[in-house]
Amino acid sequence: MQKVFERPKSLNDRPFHYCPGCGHGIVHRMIAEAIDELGLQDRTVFISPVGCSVFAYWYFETDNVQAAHGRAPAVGTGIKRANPDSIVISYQGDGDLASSGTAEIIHAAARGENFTVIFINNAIYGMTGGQMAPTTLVGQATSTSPYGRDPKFAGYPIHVSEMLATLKAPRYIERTSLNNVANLTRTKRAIKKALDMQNKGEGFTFVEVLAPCPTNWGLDPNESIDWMESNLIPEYPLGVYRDVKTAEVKS
Amino acid sequence: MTYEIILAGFGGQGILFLGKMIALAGMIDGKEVSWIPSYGPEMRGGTANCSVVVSDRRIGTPVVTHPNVLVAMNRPSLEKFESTIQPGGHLLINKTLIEIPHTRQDIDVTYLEITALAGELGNPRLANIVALGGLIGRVGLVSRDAVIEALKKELSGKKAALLDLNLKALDAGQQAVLLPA
Amino acid sequence: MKVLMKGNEALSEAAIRAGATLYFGYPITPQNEVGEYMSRRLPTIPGGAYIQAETEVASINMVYGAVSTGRRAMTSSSSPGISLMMEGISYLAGAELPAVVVSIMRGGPGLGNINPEQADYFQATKGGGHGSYRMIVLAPASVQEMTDLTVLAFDLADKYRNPVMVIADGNLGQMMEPVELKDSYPNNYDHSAWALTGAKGRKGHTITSIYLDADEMEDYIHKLYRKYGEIERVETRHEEFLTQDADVVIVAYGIVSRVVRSAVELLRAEGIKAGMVRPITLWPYPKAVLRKLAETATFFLACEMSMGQMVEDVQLSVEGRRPVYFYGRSGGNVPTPAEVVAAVRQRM
Amino acid sequence: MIRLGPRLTVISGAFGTGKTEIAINLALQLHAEGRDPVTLVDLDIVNLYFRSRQKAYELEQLGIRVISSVEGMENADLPALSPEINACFDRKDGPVVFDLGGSDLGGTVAAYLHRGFASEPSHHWLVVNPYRPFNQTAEATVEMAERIAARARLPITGMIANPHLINETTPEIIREGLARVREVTRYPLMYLSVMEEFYVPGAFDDLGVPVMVISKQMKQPWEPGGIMMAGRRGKRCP
Repeated sequence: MQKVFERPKSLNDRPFHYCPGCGHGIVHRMIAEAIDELGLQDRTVFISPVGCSVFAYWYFETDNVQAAHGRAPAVGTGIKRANPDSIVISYQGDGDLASSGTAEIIHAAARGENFTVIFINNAIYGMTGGQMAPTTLVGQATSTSPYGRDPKFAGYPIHVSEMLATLKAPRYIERTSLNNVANLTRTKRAIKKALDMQNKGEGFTFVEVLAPCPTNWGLDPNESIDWMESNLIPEYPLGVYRDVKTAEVKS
Repeated sequence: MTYEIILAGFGGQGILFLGKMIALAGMIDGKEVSWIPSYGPEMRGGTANCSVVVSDRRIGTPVVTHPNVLVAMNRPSLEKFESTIQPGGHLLINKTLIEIPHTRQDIDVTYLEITALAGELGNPRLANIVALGGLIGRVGLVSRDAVIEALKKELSGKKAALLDLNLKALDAGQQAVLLPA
Repeated sequence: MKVLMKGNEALSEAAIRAGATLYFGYPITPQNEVGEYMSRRLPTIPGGAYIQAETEVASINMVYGAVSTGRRAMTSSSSPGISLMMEGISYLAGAELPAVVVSIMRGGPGLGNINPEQADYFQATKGGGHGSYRMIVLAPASVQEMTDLTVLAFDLADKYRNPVMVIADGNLGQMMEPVELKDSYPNNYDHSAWALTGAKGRKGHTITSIYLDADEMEDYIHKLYRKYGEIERVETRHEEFLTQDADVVIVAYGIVSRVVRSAVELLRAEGIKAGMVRPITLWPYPKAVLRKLAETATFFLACEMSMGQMVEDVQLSVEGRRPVYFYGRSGGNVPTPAEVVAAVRQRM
Repeated sequence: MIRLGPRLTVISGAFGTGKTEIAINLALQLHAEGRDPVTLVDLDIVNLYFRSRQKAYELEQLGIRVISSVEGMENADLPALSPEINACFDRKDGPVVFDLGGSDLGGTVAAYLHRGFASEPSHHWLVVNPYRPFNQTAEATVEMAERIAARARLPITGMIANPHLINETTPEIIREGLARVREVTRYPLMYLSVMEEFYVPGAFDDLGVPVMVISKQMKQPWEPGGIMMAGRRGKRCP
């Protein structure tokens, strides 16, 4: 009998702590698969952020470090500069990356740090109880925008991939989504591509993954997918935002 | 003997370099030395001053408040620091830029055309080295040999071409104070 | 052979020779020479890296990342910048990572000015960051000590897996004195048991400071405090000057101790039996020495370039046995020996 | 004593109205009445302090099932909802009390389970303490209640009046508070809850509402038997 569902070597057998229907577990598995397929397990240093994935290090059979809120790209810079041979993966959510750590992500990208950032965007704060995120949609109700995000007071969502794509140093930036099988495949491909580029020393790679948070959205997992398709993806269009070799930029 | 020196003037007169040369020469002479700039915003234009201590013994405070040697390269420096000189101390005045006389009667005062002498050598920026010549001629402070070695050390590589001119400036200052006024 | 160096340059060169060839920092006066020096030297050293970070917050976290690989790394800043690093310092302490932070104090609070002060004593020794932690704090008083204590800082950081701060005021950063440096300093610490170097042929290593369970967290904090207790026992350092028969003990650290040394000599010339204790480690503080001198001295005078911060540790050490007075200047003013003499005479 | 129609009871309310006390007491009374197996589901992902899960150890000793986060995550400020929560809809074996987090955002988590709630009838009882913010007037109470109901996607079916000022509670405070809760006419009043220290048998018989006598569960750490944030080892104040 053929085994169709095998646990990646880079992932241990500890059950995920995530709520049912959450996107983190899926992306963890994809990262682990990509690490395995590229043979990077024994060089990888995985950075866990602050957010629901604060304990991501429980699951990865690699070296792991936990970083302060928003600081993962700075920590990654330190690791990579100290040991350029390591494969550094910074895994961050929207509060961590697009709010507290805005400076860190922009400058790591601007320096073209040769590591990979996986950015999980679910438009809400999962960890602290469903508060407004910088990526929360206009009109979206959260525990700190109970009447819906009002741009008059709370401004508009930040489009991180688009913003980073204005910089010259990044090698590769893509936004994907977990809403259907085709997009799951694309996400996996993007993560693997990013890690492969890092392995070849090509520079800063960034994959933004639109992911469901049924618990804090107040939706069941199926409805969450519908909400992603009707609200989240229209606000954050999927696609490759940058795929340029540094050499091509130099002029 | 402990020399507690304040060097004061405009930014751009090479005050900090002058201090460094004294400290370096003192070190070559085998003395204890310290050099500390007033590194405040006045460094960026306006006045600049630094404290240098050259001593036979372990140096206490490196920040000089009552010098026994003051070099005043411009008028505000003289006005600001003259009253702080220890009785019996030395004052070197840049006569070219300071048109007012000194007031203290209990100190040894030397007037020297520092900026003019530097100008005669073709570069007013040599004023600091002219002053250094004046100091070793009048006060002693550090040995001439040590100063020359310090200048050689500092003016090496690309700056080596400047050494001759600096040595000339040193001589000019030293000889001028030895001439009868 | 001795060379004439600025304090900031000297500590930078010492760090490099101690093997700290990774530097992350952000410009702020009066410690800019450190970054400038490092940016010139490190790119020429194999494996060396210099990064001008976007903020001090990023600098300290780059250090956190770099030292988690087991290599030596450092950052430096001045008062407002050190404030921004406090989060990261707490994380370093929590994750038990060795790192060296240099603090060249300036005037404050707020933007203050760039003049020298010693008003970040509390920040350095009493926490500053969050949580139950301690940081070893070393206070040099000369340019030579800027180098020696920087080398020591790396050793202590590695020995105890703890952040160590070298704290000085703007004067010490800016002043030049002759220094003697060794070509290199030994670094014999083996971090292979925890460093993040890739999990080749071993189980993965994890660096974190999270302990969810109250009891686990408490056990961990107790473990840290056993370490801190050991540091207090073994690593407390100080210097005494003419204290043996002293009626008046003046306590001062860093640049002020230089002023006080001159003042003690002036007082002795007047027949006043004065002496000085100079704490070299601000944490752990040389409490026992002061406690012992309280048996024979008449009174203590703490002298600082602040409105009185270390004086509280003098009071704690003396335990109320003798009066403890304070003399301080701030704003960038350095106390003069004459002022210190006057402050002592006033209390006689 | 407990008038239980549907098997499922959701307890909600504004922050700090006493939801958790009521939910635990309800579970304890159901257990005391022998309606086992009793399950208490802590859906509070809003605030880490004073949650039912902190009593999990003691409740489980009594045989009450407590479901909250994924095992080991009880002390984390993460939702980490246990997949086991869905199981309590499937295994129709006894009463289930759901302790929602405070206010409308607490309600959000129930919405995530709306398919389960759609599968069988349930109570949704609102705890009202008129001495708390957002409960001080009938309008404010209704506004908050409707937000909770909308976010939870579960209409409110009744109220539990829980008028108290903790240790400063008096019979007058209870009576006056109850009168203010009665100004909310939109939902039927199911119970008046009274802390056992302030309960005198017969004293509230004239009020025309069943009295639920509750014992304080969520005690401050300095009170005897107080709750520590100890989680797994269930440490108690000595």
